Amino acid sequence: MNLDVLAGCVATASCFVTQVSTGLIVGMLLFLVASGLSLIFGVLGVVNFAHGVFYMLGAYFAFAAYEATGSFVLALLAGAAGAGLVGIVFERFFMSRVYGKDLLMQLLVCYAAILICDDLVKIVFGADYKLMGMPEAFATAPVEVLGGFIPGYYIFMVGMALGIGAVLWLGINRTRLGKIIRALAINPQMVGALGINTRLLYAGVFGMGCVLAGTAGALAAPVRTLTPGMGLSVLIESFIVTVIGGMGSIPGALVAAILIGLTRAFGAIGFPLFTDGLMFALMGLVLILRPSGLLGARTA
Amino acid sequence: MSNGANVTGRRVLLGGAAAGAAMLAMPRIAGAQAKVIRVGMPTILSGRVAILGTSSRAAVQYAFGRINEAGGLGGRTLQLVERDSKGRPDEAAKVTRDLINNDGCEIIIDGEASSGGFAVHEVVRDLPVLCIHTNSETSSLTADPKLHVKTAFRCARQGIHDAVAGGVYASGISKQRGLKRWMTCSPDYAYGRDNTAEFLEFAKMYDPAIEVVDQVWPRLFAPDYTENITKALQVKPQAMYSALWGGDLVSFIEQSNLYRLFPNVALFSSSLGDPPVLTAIKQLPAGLHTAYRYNRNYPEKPANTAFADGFTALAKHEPTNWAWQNYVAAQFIAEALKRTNGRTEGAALAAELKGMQISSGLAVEEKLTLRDTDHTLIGYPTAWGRTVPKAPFVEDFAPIPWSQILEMETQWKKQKGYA
Amino acid sequence: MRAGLMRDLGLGLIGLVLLLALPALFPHPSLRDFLIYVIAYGLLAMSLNLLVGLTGLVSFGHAAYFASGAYVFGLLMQGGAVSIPVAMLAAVGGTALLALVIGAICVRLKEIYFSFITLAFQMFIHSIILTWVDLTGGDQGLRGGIPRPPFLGIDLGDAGTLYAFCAVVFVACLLVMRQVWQSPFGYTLRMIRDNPARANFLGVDVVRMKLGVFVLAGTMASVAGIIMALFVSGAFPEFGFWTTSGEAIFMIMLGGTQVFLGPVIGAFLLQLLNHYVTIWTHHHGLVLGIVILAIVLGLRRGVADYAMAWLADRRAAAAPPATPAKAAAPAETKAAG
Amino acid sequence: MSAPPNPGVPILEVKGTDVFYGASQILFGIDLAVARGQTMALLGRNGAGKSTTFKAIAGIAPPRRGQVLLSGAAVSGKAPYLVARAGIGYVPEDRQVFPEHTVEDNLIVGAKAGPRGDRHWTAERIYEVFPLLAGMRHRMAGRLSGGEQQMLTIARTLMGNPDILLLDEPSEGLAPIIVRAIGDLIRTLRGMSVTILIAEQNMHFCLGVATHATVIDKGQVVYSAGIDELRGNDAILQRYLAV
Repeated sequence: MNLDVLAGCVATASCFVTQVSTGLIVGMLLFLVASGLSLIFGVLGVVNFAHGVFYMLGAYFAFAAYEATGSFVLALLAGAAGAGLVGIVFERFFMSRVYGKDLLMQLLVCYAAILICDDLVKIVFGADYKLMGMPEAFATAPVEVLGGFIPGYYIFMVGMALGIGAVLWLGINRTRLGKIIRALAINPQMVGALGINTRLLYAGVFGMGCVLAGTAGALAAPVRTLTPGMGLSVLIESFIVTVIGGMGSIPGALVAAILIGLTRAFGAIGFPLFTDGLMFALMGLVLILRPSGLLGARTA
Repeated sequence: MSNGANVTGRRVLLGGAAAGAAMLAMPRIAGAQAKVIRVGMPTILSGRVAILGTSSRAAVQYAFGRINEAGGLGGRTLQLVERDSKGRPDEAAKVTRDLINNDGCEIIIDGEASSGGFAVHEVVRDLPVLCIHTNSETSSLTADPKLHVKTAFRCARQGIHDAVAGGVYASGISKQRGLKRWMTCSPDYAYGRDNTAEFLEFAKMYDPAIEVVDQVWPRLFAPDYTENITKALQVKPQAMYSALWGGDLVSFIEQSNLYRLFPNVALFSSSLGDPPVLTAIKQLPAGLHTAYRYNRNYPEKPANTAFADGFTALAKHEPTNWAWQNYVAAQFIAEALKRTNGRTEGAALAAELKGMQISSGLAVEEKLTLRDTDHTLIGYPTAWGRTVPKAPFVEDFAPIPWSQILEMETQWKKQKGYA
Repeated sequence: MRAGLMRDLGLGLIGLVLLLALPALFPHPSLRDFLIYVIAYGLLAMSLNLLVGLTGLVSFGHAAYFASGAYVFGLLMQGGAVSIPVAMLAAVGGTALLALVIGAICVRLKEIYFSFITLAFQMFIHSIILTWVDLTGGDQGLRGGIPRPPFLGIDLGDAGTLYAFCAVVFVACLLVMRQVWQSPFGYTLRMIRDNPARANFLGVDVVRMKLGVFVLAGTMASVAGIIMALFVSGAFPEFGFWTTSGEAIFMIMLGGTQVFLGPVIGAFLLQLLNHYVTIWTHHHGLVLGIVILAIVLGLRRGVADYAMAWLADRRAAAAPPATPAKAAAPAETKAAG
Repeated sequence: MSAPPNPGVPILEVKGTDVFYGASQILFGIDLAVARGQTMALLGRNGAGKSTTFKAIAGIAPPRRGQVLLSGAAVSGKAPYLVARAGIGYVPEDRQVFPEHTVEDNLIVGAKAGPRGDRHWTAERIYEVFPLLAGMRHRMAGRLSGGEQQMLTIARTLMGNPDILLLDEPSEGLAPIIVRAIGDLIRTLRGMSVTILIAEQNMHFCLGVATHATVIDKGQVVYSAGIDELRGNDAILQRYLAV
């Protein structure tokens, strides 16, 4: 433990700015993945254990589109849309068949999806690691803020994630579709009786959750290595985020993701040997004290 | 344990294998009469480090292909049977047993990473066929006499050799440029910690002015290193050592680039000099220091270039460090089989391999040696070089003489109680 | 109850004789290897099914106890001070204590939250194994093999003896679990699974019952870990990784959760599948995934459960007027389902 | 409400409908017809099959035999949401409001064009007819009283501009004074020539609001007539409705 250094960092503007930005950088991609997970759980009541797959697919689709076109915008769109489409197919043909079945059935369908997709990615893209590369527009020196440094791409990435989060929140709370989706989470039969195609809506919501994961993957592709199976560690971390924030709560996912990000950022300064343990400990603590998470509505 | 008993044991096993092959409905021909010598390879062919297995497999296939095209060994051909352990040591133990007991493999090339390597090592203790470890760099596997297995060899770099070489090279640079404040960033598992500790031990020994101001230990296969990079920005070291490897190292360097870390900090990396890593990094900063892993231009010999071309044609990518190690292992096996006239008993092959020397384009000088005392490879390139942004990516290889490495290794063994 | 016990003992004995006879009839080492794997993973799956199938507690972290058994046993044997049976007892006892501490926290949570917290504890234990390199050897596992000194004239260094020993331990564990499965305790657990509110209303101390079965399942898993450690002569962090738990879950789903021996059948099928798929293709993820989908979406339950339901249907169709004996069969599956 | 295409044909017709739950049959050949502008009461004791009839019409419990016709076109066999879009506005029992939505958001979720694209009902129009809801449009629906929730569910379904409104036990569990208010509301809707089918045990309530009545017992139709005729038929009232 290194509390003096930690205190010193918090007291120094440059260190504080850099580490807070680090927390956001680490946290915001997690937030995107976790919010998709949370959305799906909140509305459909299923845990998408295959969520990491869509993060991976988003990254690989973006990589392929960038290789083909050289356009970063197209790469982002390809990552998001590709993951969403695969998500809809997965929901329609597989996941929807185990709704209302026990948890283990859902777990196994997702496990199968992970195995199949990891292998398919290996067959199509090869086993070696890939990197998309930084688009020209972001090949600039890091921006200096109060003596701390923040890379331009990360400012863009955090901005994108926050923007998507805001649009998601507004969409769910302010639009008619969002209101229908929230109603769907509570009473699907009633929503159907009001003339709304609930099956289509389920597929759409599942696809939307996958779009969020895919966007995160596409945003990560310029800075993180692409390998078959890359979704796993992200899946585990986003699970921790979802559990801490509250399953089904998107603001909860945001709070928890930032919390985890800051824990990692300042943990690296203060408790360098225990940052990972800290995450699990936090999750354990939340589960024991408040099983439904910080902002979760459902009682456990 | 007499050799005779071992041989009888083998016969029983093989007889069993023949009977069992019928039972398990797998029409495989086993036994010494077969025209084909089957060589089994447990390795990792799925998941994040699948390239370890795929490039190991391609290298052996390339080597066997060349041997078989040239008429095989006295009319007998070599065949590789590989199995995926998925990176799980218990699975590695199981598939190794299966390869021997079930598929009639008479020789094992252990293409596992370290943890699986130790598991395979224990299987070979039980079922004494010839085994060559090709990917485990953990020193104790062969250096620790308590772990010694008579028919097991290592044809791979060894941690302690690299540590000495790294220490010699890094201390030279640090003295020259006055790099006193060091930081490390290595993956948090046994290899990462051992490798880092050994590197620092020798670097400090050669340059006592070196001071380690901080150490960070990201998780193995972590997707993001930003908190470690920004920590380095706070600590402001002059030099940094990293034992990160593979895709993790690629992520780490690209993410560091965003912060413009390396113009200000001299990076010393144990694993950067591997072609897949170098080619995956889109913006490779110039002047990073890296240990040699593999390079088509070093050692500068036609045989090395031919290997690089041949392997690339088969595998569709440049050779990896794992590739040359497996290629060399296949060559050692072929040579040993030649000398035994095709006898595949573990003890007979081991007797030949002890101290065997072969001429190789991959040797830093003329020959590669499987040292008889501890069954491990020496004479391979242990150089350090500096990166350049375009192919060949690493230049100015500075070899570290083997005499110096061997001297330090002896001292290290004494200190560890290994010798 | 007595008659049932005698019948179970008899069946156990027949099973044991079969297990011992198989390698004797087909003296092929790889068959023995295969069966030991089925025994170790079958026992792990059986113990997990005490939680999943019997009590309705879906644990994602059961491999923690498998690993704990393997590591404690391996470390004690490498220490060299104790004999194999003593080390086994200590490993089982130690794991029981571990399961008691973890279980006391976990069983208070319900449904998916129980699953998550068991997963969290498992990951925590896995990261301890990885980071406490001095004790555990970190990612490289316990190195140098686990010694198997002879005890009471039994030499486990001999592969045949080792196999026979594992088979005996396995059958003994099955008998213990069978007694629990059939006991009033077992029926209380089923009631907790089907209707916890009612169980609570009837004065059942739900938390204590759950904790009891949690500890029992943990100890049985540790025995499986010990068998594995004995066989591969080592212990590895992967024993305690989520993938091992996942595989155990897959085995019980494959075999069935409601038939007592379902998980063993699942373990057998998965080992068989793994064995052949890894031989014939390197895309075993693809193949295994498709098989899983076929079973989950096609059969919609484990193979043994499916077969039992099919049998029950046939019997019901064949004999509509329910004689007492015939009526008992569907009633039993009903109680189990 | 704009006129349905075939003025001569009943808006809703149920013909010889059998419904099963698993192996047990609940409805036996139900026949029922509701003409435009009628307020038909479906009367019967608890368990007589009223709710099941509604579910059969709404597509939630699809009939094994028989047909449900809306303005002469079959809707049976369609998914519930398609039945709703065809013009059947089903208000289930138990006042299933979305408790964490505001009153207005409940209405917004229910809003859709009618089967011929008409948007007769808007939130503003609803607030005119249901002045009580106007004052609490931003309140969470879960905080409303039972009667208010019942009004909200009716209003929410009206927002979908249905050709016919199916009310399942609207008075159940409400205080008499609230029941009266609901009755007033139904009469208001009747006055606006909304076609309504209402299932009830509370005969007095029905006698006050309905124009026609059908009585079912043990899953079969036993009586069907104008409301005045039923009022005079003591035998039926005694036998099936046990007042």
